[in-house]
Amino acid sequence: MSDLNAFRAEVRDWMNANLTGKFAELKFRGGSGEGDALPDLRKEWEQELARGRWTCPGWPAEHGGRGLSVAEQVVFQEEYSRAGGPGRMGHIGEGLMGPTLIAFGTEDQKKRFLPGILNGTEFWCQGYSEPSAGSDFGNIKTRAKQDPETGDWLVSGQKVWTSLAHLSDWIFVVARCEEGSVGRNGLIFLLMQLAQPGVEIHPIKQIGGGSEFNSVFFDGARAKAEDVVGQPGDGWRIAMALLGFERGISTLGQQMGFQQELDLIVEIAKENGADRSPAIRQRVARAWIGLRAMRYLAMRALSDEPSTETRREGLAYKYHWSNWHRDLGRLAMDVLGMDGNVVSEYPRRERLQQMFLFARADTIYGGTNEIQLNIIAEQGLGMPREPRGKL
Amino acid sequence: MSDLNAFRAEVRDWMNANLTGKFAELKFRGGSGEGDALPDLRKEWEQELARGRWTCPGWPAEHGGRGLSVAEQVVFQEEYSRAGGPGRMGHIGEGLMGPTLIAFGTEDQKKRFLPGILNGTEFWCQGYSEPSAGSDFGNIKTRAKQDPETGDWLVSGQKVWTSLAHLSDWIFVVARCEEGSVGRNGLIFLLMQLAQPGVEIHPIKQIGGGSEFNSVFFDGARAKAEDVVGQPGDGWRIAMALLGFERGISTLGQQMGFQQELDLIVEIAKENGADRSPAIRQRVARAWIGLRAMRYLAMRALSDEPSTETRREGLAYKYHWSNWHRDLGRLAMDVLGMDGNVVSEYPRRERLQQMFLFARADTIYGGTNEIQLNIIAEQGLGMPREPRGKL
Amino acid sequence: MILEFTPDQQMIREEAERFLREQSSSQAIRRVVDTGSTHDVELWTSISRDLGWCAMAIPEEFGGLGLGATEVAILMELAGSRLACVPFWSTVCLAAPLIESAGSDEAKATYLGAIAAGEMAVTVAYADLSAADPSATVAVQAARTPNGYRLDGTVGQVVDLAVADMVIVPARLEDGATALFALPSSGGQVVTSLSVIDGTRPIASLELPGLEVAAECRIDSGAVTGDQFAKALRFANLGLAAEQIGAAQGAFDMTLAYISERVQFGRTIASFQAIKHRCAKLAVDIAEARSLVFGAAAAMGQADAGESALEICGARVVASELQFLAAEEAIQLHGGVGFTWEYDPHLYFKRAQASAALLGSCEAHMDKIAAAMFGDGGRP
Amino acid sequence: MILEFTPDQQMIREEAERFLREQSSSQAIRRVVDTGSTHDVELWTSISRDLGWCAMAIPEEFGGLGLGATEVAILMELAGSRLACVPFWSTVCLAAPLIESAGSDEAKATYLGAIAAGEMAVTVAYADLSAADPSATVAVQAARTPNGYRLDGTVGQVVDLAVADMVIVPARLEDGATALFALPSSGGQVVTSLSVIDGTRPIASLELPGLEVAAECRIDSGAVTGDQFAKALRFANLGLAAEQIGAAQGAFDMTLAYISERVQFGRTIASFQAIKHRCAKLAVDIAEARSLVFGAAAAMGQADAGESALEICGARVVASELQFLAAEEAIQLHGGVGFTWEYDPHLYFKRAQASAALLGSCEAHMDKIAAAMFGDGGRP
Repeated sequence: MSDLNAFRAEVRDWMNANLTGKFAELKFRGGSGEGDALPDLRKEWEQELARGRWTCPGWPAEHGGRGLSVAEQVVFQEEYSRAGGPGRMGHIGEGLMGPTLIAFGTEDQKKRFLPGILNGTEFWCQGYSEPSAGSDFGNIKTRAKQDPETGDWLVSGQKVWTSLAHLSDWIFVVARCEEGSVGRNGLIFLLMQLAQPGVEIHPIKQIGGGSEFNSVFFDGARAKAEDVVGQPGDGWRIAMALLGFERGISTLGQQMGFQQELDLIVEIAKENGADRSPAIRQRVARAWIGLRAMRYLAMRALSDEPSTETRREGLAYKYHWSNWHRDLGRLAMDVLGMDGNVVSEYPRRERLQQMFLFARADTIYGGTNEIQLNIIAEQGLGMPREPRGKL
Repeated sequence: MSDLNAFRAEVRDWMNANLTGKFAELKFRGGSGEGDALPDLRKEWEQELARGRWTCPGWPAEHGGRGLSVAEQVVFQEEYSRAGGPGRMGHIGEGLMGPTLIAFGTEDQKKRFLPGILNGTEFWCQGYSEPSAGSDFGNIKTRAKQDPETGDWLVSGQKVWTSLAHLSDWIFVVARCEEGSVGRNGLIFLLMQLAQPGVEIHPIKQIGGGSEFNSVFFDGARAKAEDVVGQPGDGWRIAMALLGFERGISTLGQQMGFQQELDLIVEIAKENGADRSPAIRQRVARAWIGLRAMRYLAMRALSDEPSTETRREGLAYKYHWSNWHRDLGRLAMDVLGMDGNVVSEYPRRERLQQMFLFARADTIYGGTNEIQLNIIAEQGLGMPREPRGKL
Repeated sequence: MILEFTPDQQMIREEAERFLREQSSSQAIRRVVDTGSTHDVELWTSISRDLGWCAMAIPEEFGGLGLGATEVAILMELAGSRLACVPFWSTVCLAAPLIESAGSDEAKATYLGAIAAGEMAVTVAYADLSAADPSATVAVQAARTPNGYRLDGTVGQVVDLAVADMVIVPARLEDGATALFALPSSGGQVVTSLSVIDGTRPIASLELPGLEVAAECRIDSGAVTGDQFAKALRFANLGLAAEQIGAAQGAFDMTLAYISERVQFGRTIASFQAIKHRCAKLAVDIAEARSLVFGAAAAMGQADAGESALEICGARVVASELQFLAAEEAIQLHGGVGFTWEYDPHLYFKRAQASAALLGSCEAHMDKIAAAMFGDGGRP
Repeated sequence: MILEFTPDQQMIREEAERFLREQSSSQAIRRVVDTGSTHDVELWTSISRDLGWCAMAIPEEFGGLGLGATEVAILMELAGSRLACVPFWSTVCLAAPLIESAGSDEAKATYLGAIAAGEMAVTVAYADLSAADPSATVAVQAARTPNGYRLDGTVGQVVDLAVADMVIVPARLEDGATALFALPSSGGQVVTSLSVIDGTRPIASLELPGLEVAAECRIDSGAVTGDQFAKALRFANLGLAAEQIGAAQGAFDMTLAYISERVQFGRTIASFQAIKHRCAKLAVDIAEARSLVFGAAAAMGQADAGESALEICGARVVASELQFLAAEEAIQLHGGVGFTWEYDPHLYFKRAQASAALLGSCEAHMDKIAAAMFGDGGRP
């Protein structure tokens, strides 16, 4: 425990010492709904983090990480968020791409890609969803065709809901490499440079006005022969494994942000008199309860040897936090009352307004509510699977 | 309007003059959850109603009714309930069997059965549900086999959830008369005397301790050849038409009862201090809103030429009232607090406790919530039908 | 006893629906929202001048059609369903009833006539339009001058102010009485348009820095009573509730259409039972809310004012909750595209939150109902 | 940081589960409920004497095992899941913590020892067990007599009173201080069993019509403080919350089993997506509530008392709501048989309503949390 406290102090001190000067502007910025805010400065910040060896701290030491324990990683996330550390531009590389390469990549791939992630100089994005395969991952239509001369793969199709594609250097793409294959078979997992002919990125304007997501169009774009992860045809397995690397540690940092939002709501309610409303008070209390439960839920899910029960509970986590956060957005606006509708430069209000709007995406991206409930029912409770239709 | 007012006064006067003496004991009794209370006296009361020509007032005059308009029938229901008129033993005969015979019965059937209903001397119950066909009406397994000598039908099988079978004289039964038929085909609609060999009635003890419902077992019980309504094989059509005769007029009387329950809750909250709780106050207000909406919803549904919209709204009625009432039960108990758990002879408390328990059945009998939502989605909104399984 | 539209009402409804479907399309709304305009000029001209909708509930003696709350609720519902960007609610439900209830005979003749003729959009600068009783506080002070009055004060948010041809300002006189002043848009007041999340209804602030106005600007019949405000506000609430259920229906229709087409896992989304049940529950809520709105509209003239006021409170509660839920489900059931700017759910969603904040929260309306039921004047 | 059961805790859990599955069957519950008995005598003997469950959280110096809140919560959860008809909660969560917190050294040695040894069921006669703070009012007056005290007063509802070997009565002394009196079941008090809807937990009224008791009956260490009551009540609330989530899980398991078997329209009920989603939502609620209960249990010793108290308030809120919802869904998803006496859902349902009424409503608990968050001591 005391070691953890010392570590906590180390993180806090570093953040206090470094999130200053030109970086002070980044405090509490770049969160959900404004993931595209201040991109250049946030990339610089990633390099600052790298200098402090705070990128990829959970990676094994032999790959350049600190090999932190789960508990230490949680502490890092909490202190990072508490200090107002900005939304991480390097999140996909650090949390998803890196661990996947460490597990499945070739030595050459590790050597070429891990340093850029560690140094905060190369940024990754994710090419999974497609227009006709929103929640239906087996329905991927993007095709990869091997160029018989070079062995490279030529990719055509469209990916959608790609976070920060316009600010990234590389994308990993799941595509269909075997003609006529369906569902989980015949997929390939490719690493592709974005700055090349045949790739077009169209930002998607969101409910709150920002454009964090993009459509990425491929028209004969090229992935090098040596940039396949795993074997052609093995893409499903790699893609699923990648998603599994999200162990939910970052959620404890996310919860710090939620706590700050809730504190802000309480503060504003005290100022504008909304705290005199018994209904608002009960909703604020309920939000606190939900957040506290979320914390313990996450802590139970981090167990190294989860029981059937904690595994089942773990499936509930995404549904719980996303709906909690969505409701928090409404509470914030109800506390603001008519003022909530007015856009102003008043930063506390603006943060809550953006949260209200963008939290609507929380229950959709990364598996909609409906998909989550299917998963909980089928995998968690063992209820019958939903039949696939034949339209 | 003034005619309606005069009529209202007439009903009120009659109720005040007649729900007295030995009948005074019946006030507010025999409602849902205690449909089996005081049966003998309630049968006498039916005959008293008949003497006042208040049984079957909506039937055409040529069949012994008063031919009241919809508006007049609503007034009658309202005043009957307001005066505390007891749960009607003759409801099934008056509301369902009679109209069905008037529409589809032979002259002989009308002559034999309508007078007993009108006079309050013969009581009917309903044999639709079966153990393996709770909400799945097409899955009826009770069989009727024609006796080649007499032309009578010999019935075997089991009906369940038959209200007041143990207090009734006759039952109408939907049975399968064509061997090998499935679904809606091959059904027959039969009228059967309950007091005969081969019929056994087993009361079902309910959540609140009463036994309003029964299982009825048939083992070669006999329906006379002349007691088929419609043609053999035509049972589905008759059965559906019968359900259609419930025009929802009685619901406005039912709402009077709901209002009395809500009034009781308000009264008790004022006495025990629950009215100081903001949450209770909000819930009481919400109950009032729901009841007021229910009233207008019913009044819109009574339109003679319903539009697509009011037809769609009409489908919502059962779901709305039953869930409203179920919630009212919980509100009543929350207002009672710990006292709600204690069974006492205190009649106001007991009424609310019984309501709390029996209202659990409201969202199940007469089409569960789930069936109602399917109907609203499919018939009201035109959404795709739920596929039938093949287990 | 039976509650149904008359053939005339049915006809008004069908024609208005057809008209709005064509004229207040998604493109039309976006022309207003994406450019930050105050309203759809063409649509407003059609509604007010050509179709005479503003004349509907104005008494015949002032050039109106003398119809009632039901007809206005019908139009408000349809305007809501298309998020029509016009100052219809403020003119017909907020301002006209106040003039009718508290205006002098001259004011009625002049302004109700102009409204009925479709010549004027009017709004009211209540001090706090988010309050259950916006007339309870007054933000503007009126001091008598030799030629009229001097008005002093600021109102933070006035709906449709930037598009209105005239604003009615409740102001406190030195003797504590409340008067109404009618200021034309050229009257010298300072109007500052605010940037709002719900771009379908413009809001502006109003500053009256010691504005001198002529005595004729005062339009009340001599100090406005609480009852006069209350009567006008009942109408405003009813109209808003009707608009809200309309917006809910609009969002729902859009959603039903989308999920009937969109295929996932080889099936339309509409074929999933969990989705069907959620839609069915929304249909139940719509049935409940619409019944209450039109029931309250029908009873408005007949029932006693207290009872009617409570019904309208109830209508606001169910309408506000329904509108939010319908918009929330619209986003959710549209999936990924549901939170994009390109698709329409966000327009309905933003409108839902903004509308719920007007004229009293659900809690405030339920407090009023509870106070009446418990007969104790409010939370003890 | 990571919250998981230790291997010992896991073992306690598995063994208790196995034991209760066999010993607290539906038949066993019905033997109590249908005959109006106070408890399952055999089960209580096994639990208290053979298995030593009552010793779990009693300090080792008094003959207990010196384990903590987590172990008790584990057992309460399981007891709840089988609706075990035993005075376990009253003895271990209501009475023992009060003795430990406020009892004299002698009382602790005597009574905690007896409880740990499984020799005694004990309950507490709080004046109003439905209050968020049941110690705030005291229904019994204690007057000093030459040989001890005279107790006067009535407590309307005391849980497990008719089965307890001893009842602890908080009473007000003439000087305003609160004392605790321990009365053996043969002590002369009038105990009247009440007929209750939830037949799984007996309730009786307690009358003390000027009962003379010896000085030794007083067991507090000299006037009980609010903090001592509060500490004991935190434990009672935590135990109750654990029992409630257990009962929710029990109702849910029963329901899942039923709908996996029951066929309608040629499919199991469990195959309908709307049903699946409702079950999944219940699973989310269970995950949330269980995490909070066991998180609060783990934090109980460590976090500061105020923070811990709020977490326990929160646990009661989610547990009460969850228990009711799970029982409500059990009835609904059982369909027609769901509201019969023969099937078990009604037992869980009645227990849910009765448990929610103990030790503070959800609203009261949320009020406490809000007061702390707003730092204003409660609703202004």
